[in-house]
Amino acid sequence: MKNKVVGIEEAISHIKRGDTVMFGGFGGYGTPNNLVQEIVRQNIGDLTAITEDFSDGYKPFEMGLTALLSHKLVKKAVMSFAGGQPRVTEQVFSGELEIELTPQGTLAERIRAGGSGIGGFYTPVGVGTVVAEGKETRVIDGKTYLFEKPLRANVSLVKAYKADTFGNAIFKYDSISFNPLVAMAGDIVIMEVEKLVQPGDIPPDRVQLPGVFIDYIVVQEEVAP
Amino acid sequence: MKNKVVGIEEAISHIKRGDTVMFGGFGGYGTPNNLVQEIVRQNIGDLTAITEDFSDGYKPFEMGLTALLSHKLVKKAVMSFAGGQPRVTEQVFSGELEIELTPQGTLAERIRAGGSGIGGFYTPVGVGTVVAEGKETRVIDGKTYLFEKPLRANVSLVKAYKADTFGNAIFKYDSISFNPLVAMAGDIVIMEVEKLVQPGDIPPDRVQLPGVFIDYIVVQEEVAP
Amino acid sequence: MTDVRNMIAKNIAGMLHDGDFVNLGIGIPTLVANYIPDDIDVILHGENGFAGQDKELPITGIHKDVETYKAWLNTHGGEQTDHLSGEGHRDLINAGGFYITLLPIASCFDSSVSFAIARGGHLDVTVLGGLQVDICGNLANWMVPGKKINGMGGAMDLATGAKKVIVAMEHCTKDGKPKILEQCEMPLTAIGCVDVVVTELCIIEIKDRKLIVTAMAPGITREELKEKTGAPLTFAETVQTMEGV
Amino acid sequence: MTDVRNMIAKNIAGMLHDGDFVNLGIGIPTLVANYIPDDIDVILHGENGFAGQDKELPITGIHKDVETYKAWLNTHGGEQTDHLSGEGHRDLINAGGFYITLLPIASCFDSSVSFAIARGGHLDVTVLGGLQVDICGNLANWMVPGKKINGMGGAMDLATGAKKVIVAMEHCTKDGKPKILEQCEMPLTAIGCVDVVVTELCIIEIKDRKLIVTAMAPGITREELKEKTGAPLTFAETVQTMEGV
Repeated sequence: MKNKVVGIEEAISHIKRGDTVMFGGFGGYGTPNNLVQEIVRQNIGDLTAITEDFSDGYKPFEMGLTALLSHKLVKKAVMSFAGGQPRVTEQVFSGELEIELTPQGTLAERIRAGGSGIGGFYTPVGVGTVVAEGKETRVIDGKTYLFEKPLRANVSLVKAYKADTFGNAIFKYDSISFNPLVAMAGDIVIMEVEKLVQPGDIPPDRVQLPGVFIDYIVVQEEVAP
Repeated sequence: MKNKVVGIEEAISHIKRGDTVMFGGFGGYGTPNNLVQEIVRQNIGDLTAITEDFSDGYKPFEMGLTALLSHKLVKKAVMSFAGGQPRVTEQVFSGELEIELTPQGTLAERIRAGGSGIGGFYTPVGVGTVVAEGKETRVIDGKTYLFEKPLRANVSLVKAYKADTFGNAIFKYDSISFNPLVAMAGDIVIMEVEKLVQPGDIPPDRVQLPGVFIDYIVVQEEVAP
Repeated sequence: MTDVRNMIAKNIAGMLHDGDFVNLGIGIPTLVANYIPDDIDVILHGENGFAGQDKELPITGIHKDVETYKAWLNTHGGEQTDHLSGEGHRDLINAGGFYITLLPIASCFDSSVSFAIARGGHLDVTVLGGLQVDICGNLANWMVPGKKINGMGGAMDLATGAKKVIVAMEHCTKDGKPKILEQCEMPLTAIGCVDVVVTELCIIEIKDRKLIVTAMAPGITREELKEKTGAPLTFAETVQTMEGV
Repeated sequence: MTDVRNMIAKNIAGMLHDGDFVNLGIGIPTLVANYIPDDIDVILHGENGFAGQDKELPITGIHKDVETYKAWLNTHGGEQTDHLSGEGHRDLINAGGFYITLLPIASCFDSSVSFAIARGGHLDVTVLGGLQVDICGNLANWMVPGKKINGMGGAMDLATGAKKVIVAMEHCTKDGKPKILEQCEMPLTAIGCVDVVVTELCIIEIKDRKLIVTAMAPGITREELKEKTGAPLTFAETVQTMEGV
């Protein structure tokens, strides 16, 4: 079987200028931070980013996806939370960045739908708010819902704590967040892991993200903020 | 905090005649078989059952949910697979049992929607088949989908391998099947477990079914077919 | 000011019941955790993926520069510390981004399960901050037009899905304008979602387009309350006195 | 008869590629696993919740009575045996209800993930049995009207969602009627889903409402094939010879 474990440079070379890229993690935690740094190094721009957030811009260094904004590599973002990220505000106001704000649970559900062959779904979240603008609403059994569509990406980037060489992965605590969903919704899926183990080391019923979703594995023991 | 661990008789007494009851498991495996036996013992009838199947009727004894049919406790079933279960065929042909056949993945998704506050979703599965009869179809981005609605139950019955007294549970191998989904979609949720442990014995990131969904726990070390 | 926020938090904590599954938003809601009575157990939900927070950890100074932070990350990951440890773990934060510990009954889950919990009615209570609330129970709490872009995060899901929504906010804006109105003017978070508003002046239940005052802070008069509120008030038959800090 | 079924299975196994993620339906499709070439790895999906089946275990006699079965269950659960053991484990079956072993690369998951895999295009190939197939690529394989009630199980999800659908079936019914038709008469499993049909007589690719014969069994003539098929056939430029058992 094809060896999935590759170097970070090769892995990220699968992202093309103009691609839609989806990121796991929340607030920079459980985020594939080393993969993000490599996008910056390879200077791959014009990206559409699907992400919960761009992480915390108040810290005195660039955490999570912040670097993608500093290097102006993102033209559009489908995202949920920008609070505390001054670069989002700056670039939206200057017209450099287009954003589509999506409630966090709706974002999770849209990504899951994209990976699951679901054509769309009805959620009560956002009814009567700006989120509903331009969207179909529908009353089902007396309750009003909003129609939301699936999200997919050319490339999905995820981060796990430990994985075997086939990509079966586990997460520490709540760093799991969007990672298993994002891993289902990309045409190409690249996973950053801290610890690589051999098949059999993670029992089948302990796996939190099945390796069948993973195309490339990058081992990065060092944690990048 | 309320003690969730109760006797089987008390647990099942929460099911009322005429209730909709949802069952975890697949083919009698990962099925709350002891809870099913107790429904029979308490003779709670007129039930609507939501279940993948009624298990294998070819075996020389009653496995899984078969006993519910033998005792004519089910008036309607929303189910996916009846192959090999002669009692389903008998009772449908005699008019004693009404069934709504649902593709297995659609069943899983409908239960998940019911537990997740989703009002309905579009699936490509069933388009152009008898499953589509009476249902809305819709073309989304050039592909045809079918509208499917969520499922919920008055009482959900699930089976786990091991759980702590709060209900945080893990499963052996593929006995997980419908169990975590079913546990999210019932007004009252009763879990049968083989091994009861103390809080802290299952690490938080090892939990496959969070205890927050569970109302009652019944410990049954003996396995019932 | 701190006293005002703590007083609001304490009064909300008094509304919780043993076994409640509760999400506390950022700001005043976070403080509610400090006032949960000793004789009840409340399970705290974090929308980033856990149930059963114990404490927020007072870890400071690790973000002062990238070397300090990396050094901390590399000694607080993997199996080096755990969820019970007061040392913190780099993969265990709450939705506010604070390192936390978890209770023994805790579980972690992915974002689709976490929002199935929020949207699916599994939370008994969510406590959210508020910019404006109106007589229909509409809530605005995520966006001030023209100001920096925040995004709604999980607020819309939580406000829409929880069995009971309690809004924790100061009664008026910093420049003295009422935040409780006939109709919200700021972008909404969710419609008809608010059950109770707790401010430093009163507790208001919202029902059938009525604002029913059920408790008032000591020393506040009904006239004063009416003046500071942008919509008509109804007073419950018995108006309780709010707890002080 | 056995030879016919094995021959179909062997020819399908020859179409698989290294690393393919594959679901094998019940019946002839199950036999495909026996013919996967040694030099490729194929990951077998079970819709009840796993990826990476190794073997179906020949465990017999445990269902003869309830005591025997219970005794077996009580010695083959929990931590008593594992997924690599040829002894079997009571919580590890495939979708056909057979006890199995798993490969070291295996994973287990719940039904929502398993059908996200099936529906979401994550399977490279699904091999399904067939009652009828037509020139539009429609498949009927789950229901014979008036006969016992089967239910579709996972067949509709698998037929709809897999990247490639291969139908494994005998060319004609037991009483000699064609199963490959202009239009299916039996209730459909999915529309336009079939890419390839493999019978004991030929391999047919379905494209743009054409049945293109790409291979034929040794000794079969084109005339014979046309007679046994209920729709017009097109022959590929080079028609290969099917492998025997």
